[in-house]
Amino acid sequence: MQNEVRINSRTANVELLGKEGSKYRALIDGREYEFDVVRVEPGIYSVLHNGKSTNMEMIEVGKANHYSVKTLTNQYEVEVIDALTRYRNNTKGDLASAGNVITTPMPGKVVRIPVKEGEEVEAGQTVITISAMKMESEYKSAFHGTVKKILVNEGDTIEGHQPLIELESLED
Amino acid sequence: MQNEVRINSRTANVELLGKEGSKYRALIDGREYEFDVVRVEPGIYSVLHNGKSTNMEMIEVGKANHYSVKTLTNQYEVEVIDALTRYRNNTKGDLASAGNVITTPMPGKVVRIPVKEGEEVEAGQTVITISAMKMESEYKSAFHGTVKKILVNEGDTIEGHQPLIELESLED
Amino acid sequence: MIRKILVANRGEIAVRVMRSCREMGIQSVAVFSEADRSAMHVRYADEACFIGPSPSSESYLNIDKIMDAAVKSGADAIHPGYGFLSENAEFARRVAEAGLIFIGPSPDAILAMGDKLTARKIMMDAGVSVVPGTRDLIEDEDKLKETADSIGYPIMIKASAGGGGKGMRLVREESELVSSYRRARSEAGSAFGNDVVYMEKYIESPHHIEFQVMADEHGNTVHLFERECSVQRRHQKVIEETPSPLMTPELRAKMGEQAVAAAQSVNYVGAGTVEFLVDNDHNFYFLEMNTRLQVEHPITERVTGVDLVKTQIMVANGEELPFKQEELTQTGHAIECRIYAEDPKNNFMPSPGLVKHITEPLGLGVRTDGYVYEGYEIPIYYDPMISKLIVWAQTRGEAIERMKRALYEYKISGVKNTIPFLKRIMEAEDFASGNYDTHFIEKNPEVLEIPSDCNQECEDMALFIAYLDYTEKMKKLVSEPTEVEKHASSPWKEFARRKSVLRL
Amino acid sequence: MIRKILVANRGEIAVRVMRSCREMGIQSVAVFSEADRSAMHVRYADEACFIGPSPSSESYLNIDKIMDAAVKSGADAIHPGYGFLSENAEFARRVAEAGLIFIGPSPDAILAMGDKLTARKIMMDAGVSVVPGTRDLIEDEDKLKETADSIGYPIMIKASAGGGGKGMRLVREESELVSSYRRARSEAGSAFGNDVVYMEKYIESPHHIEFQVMADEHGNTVHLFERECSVQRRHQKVIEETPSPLMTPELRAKMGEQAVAAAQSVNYVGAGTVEFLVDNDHNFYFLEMNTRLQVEHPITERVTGVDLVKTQIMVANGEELPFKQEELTQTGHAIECRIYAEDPKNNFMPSPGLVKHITEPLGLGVRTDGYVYEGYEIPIYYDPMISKLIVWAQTRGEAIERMKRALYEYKISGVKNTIPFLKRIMEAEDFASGNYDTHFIEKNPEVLEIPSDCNQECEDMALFIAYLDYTEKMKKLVSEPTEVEKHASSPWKEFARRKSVLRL
Repeated sequence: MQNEVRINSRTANVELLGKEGSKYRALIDGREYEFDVVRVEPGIYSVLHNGKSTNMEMIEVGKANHYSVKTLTNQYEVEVIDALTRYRNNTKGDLASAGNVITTPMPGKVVRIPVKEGEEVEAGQTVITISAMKMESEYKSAFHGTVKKILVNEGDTIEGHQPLIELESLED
Repeated sequence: MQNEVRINSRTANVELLGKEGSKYRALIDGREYEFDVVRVEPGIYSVLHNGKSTNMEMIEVGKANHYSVKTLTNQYEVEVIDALTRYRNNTKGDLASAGNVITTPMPGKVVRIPVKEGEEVEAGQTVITISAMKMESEYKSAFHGTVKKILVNEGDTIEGHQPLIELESLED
Repeated sequence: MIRKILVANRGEIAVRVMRSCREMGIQSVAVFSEADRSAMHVRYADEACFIGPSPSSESYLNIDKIMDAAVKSGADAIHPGYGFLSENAEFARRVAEAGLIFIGPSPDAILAMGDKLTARKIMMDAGVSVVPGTRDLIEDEDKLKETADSIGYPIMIKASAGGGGKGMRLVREESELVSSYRRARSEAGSAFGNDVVYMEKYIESPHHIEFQVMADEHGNTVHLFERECSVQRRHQKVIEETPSPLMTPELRAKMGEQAVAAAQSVNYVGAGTVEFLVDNDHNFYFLEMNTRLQVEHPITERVTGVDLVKTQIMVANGEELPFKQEELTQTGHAIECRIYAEDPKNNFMPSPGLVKHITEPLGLGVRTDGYVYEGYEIPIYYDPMISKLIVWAQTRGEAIERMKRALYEYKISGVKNTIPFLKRIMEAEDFASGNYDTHFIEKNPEVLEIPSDCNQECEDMALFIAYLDYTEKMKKLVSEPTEVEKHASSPWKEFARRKSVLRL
Repeated sequence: MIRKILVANRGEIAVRVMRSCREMGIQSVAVFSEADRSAMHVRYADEACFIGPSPSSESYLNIDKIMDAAVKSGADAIHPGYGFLSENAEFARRVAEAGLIFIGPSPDAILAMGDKLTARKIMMDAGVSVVPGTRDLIEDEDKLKETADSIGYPIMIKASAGGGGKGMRLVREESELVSSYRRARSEAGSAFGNDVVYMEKYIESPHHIEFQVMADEHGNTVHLFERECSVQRRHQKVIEETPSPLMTPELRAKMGEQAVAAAQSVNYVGAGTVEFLVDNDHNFYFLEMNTRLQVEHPITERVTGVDLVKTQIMVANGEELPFKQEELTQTGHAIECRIYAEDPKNNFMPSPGLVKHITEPLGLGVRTDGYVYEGYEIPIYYDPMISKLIVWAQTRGEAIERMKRALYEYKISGVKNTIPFLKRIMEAEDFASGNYDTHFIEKNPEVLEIPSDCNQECEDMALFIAYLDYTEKMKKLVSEPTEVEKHASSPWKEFARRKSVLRL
């Protein structure tokens, strides 16, 4: 079974050719590899490849198939696009598409919502201010549009990646 | 619901009277307590009682209702005897009762089995030698009896608490 | 004799203080807000007392609640840590009034040093060199120009009640003078409720060097050498080291002497820090005195061997300092890195949340002072500092290599953190050579660029492991019914099924 | 110039060596057996090479396999750690023959010190004091009595090839002499393939004190002071400290001088340890020399500031020692506790298995050298040592308090371990006073009794938490079908169901 995996902007083809104990043979974009892979702690893998020892940490971000992969010096965003993802992409297509919903990457507290539902906002206008760890961050609209829905109240404690405000573009 | 909990040789009656957030009211052998209990890590609890802060670790040993409880300085064996245990005790009663089956507390490797199935053994006679971490330990029969079943072979790697040899007493 | 100390703080410093209490056989009492029931300082303490809702203003900054907790727990002393109420003279007074020992200086010393203009005047009288500028507040706009000319541009207008970079205005030329003055006053008024401002010469590219002082009630005051704190981001210290690469024995002696004089001028008792600005020509100027333990105190502990918290407690107990100036030595080199729950790739956005996994660096010459643990959720209400990593080695070069090794070993996942940024600083040429001042980060913008130079092979490996992890997860979920079937035949399920029948 | 080191070991010492490699910018190569694929040293190294089945004899003790790994990986040096092949002269020779650097002394030095009688003779010639006794092997039974009389009872008959307490016979009176001699010979013959024995005076209740030595190829040999290793259980060191409570500056100077002479007598190069027996009257006798790094080397590192592994590598590189004897100082006090996966409540039964949870002690003055991590399964094949906990403080008293604090913080669950036993030793009167010798544990049997003095309230709490944990577990299991139902409506389950239909 072939799978597509996206790392940063690159999309690669991954095929598992065989497995023997902890040794995996894989074809990645036509290159054949033999990796010795052991999961040593939850989400942490020890990989031996051509004698080199590497540790990789897989941190699930938001969705099951989205990872932040940490290596010694770097961190990458990886998305596994397998049959399930394709299946879902084919059957569903609506649900608040990205860009129109304001979310924050981190948990925090809603300090101010200077807009109302139905209000028209300019590109760059602040629609919500979030405080976390004594620092306030302002989130702005990316376009000229209207405030469709406000999903939280001032003073609310919010999770990371939680939808806060839905906007509707008036641009085209 | 009342429950019996055994700690070392003492069996106590535990009744949960109420719960509010992390605060539990409990009746233990007639004494009423209010504990503030939070599970901070898997199996690790922070307990506040009359202002005192205590950490307790619950280590499951063998069975779900058997614990080794670690406090700051001590370690206790605790067994929860609830309805299920009573139910099981009532419906089942056979299955290799303790004493007749040789097991080890720790994983290791079988070095020698100097007895054969059907052989008669004296009390104190070594029936199996186990090696773990460069140290050999001899396990002896507690009574005069016969070797009923040998469940492992020399050279086998064994788990802790795994049945190794079944003995049958000839004493009465 | 102190037997039980309430630690009016949270996070790493609360745990730090309790460690020394434990070593001294002193009971420790933690206080905690709603967000902190499962925090490490509550777990570590002998006793713990709830003091209110999560926002600091309703708990850690609420003097009444802390005093209640102290009385209720029977503590005989209070250690304020740093931040929160540690430099609040009113709090120190209230503690004393309740008959408890405040582990810190007198309310008067806190007040004197808390007002910058007052402190400046006291220092001038004590012969401590301050940044050239005004001695008094400036009230007359007409004299502004004259005063500025006498100091020489560029100048800095500062709020007397300010601190930590707030309420300051840099004036490079005369044309900006009046408007800057007015804005500074109005800003200070609204921020601190006190619009007193004064004027200082602006020191270009200074070094920020501070001296640790320690004084007892018997008139003994010593310094425990310097800490170089010039690596700062937005006026926040990031890395500290001792000795300072800029220091010479002569300069150290002179600065140390003035630090002691500064402390003595306010009859200081306890641990304090005298901060100086130093230029490349070794001119130095008193900046301010922090009347508490500093975040970066461990590097001083490492090179001197002195446990500063224990010494604070001894002094609070009325004992004499256990060392004289000439008995103190500075051995080897220590560096501290502060690790924050902030995303260095996203403009240092705070990153509270669940700590999924943590591996602390261990081995020779490494100390970690932290408070988070696996499964702990870093709250959104408080400071984003996760921990402090301190290394020691015989030489500065070895200490940098050791810090790199320790940062390599340090793994925190779940929350974004500044470890990659700290690694970049350790690799910077200017840091390695010791040739840096408070403009280090502006001058070395490359430290802000966290590299993403994974070669193809490394990328391929990363995406293969992600694929593998995902596939395993999927298998587990899809095959779960089988797992359940297995469970179902266990006595558990049997019990569950029979439970309703038997009505146990 | 060494650029890549293969570490022919596992466990904490392999990680320890790799830490210094990393700080020096040297690549490290791990070797691992079947049981060790997920061991920390494999994860820590830059490269890792499989060398065979789990039993040491087929992997870590197999010279051919290690040499293969070294050649394959392109290592230019091998660090043997301690144990395994570290004192194997044949291995040292093979490494040199392959053109690689053996980080340790010459095969000749290893051989000379490996045979006790040879070492004894060399020491006598070098003027190092040895335990009174025979210079040569005893072959003539008729001369036994005469020799024993000249030494004076009690005497010890020892196997020349022995070590670690094996092949020794204590003779308290003449009647036991001949039979003991015969048994010692036959035991030595079957145990070591060499039945040479000799006779020594038996020192009653000695102190076991060792000196760290370090020598380069250029004729420089220094010692790095002593380590007191008298707290032993069955000839296994449990706790070490430096300075020794028994030591005086005069004794230290004399013993240090003889330790250096001992090393020089075999042209020693690298790190080594000269072990002495010392009686209460400060008479001391050469016992043996260990031609490798010791388990307890970190306490020396802590009081001297010297990284011994780095120094080993520098010396192996042909460099001169970076310090002279007079530049070395011993500052403060360091103690090491060895933590074993053994059950102190059950006669120190080994306790391999899964480490469920681990919390290392942190903060001021604490160093941990370990290798296990959460989720790691300690294998049954190797040494049960989990880690070494090292503390430093300005005084011995403070170091003991700090060790207690660190032991309090150290939590390892899943495997039984000796932390409770170590806590008991720290509380023992004789340890606190420093008044102990190698019979410490026999004289203080209470350290073996781990207390179980939980009062009723503490018991009630323990059983309530157990009840709570159990109830939660039960609820989870019993309600699992609901969990699954929830899953079933997720896209996962939907996918699983459709999968067979769609034949993806």
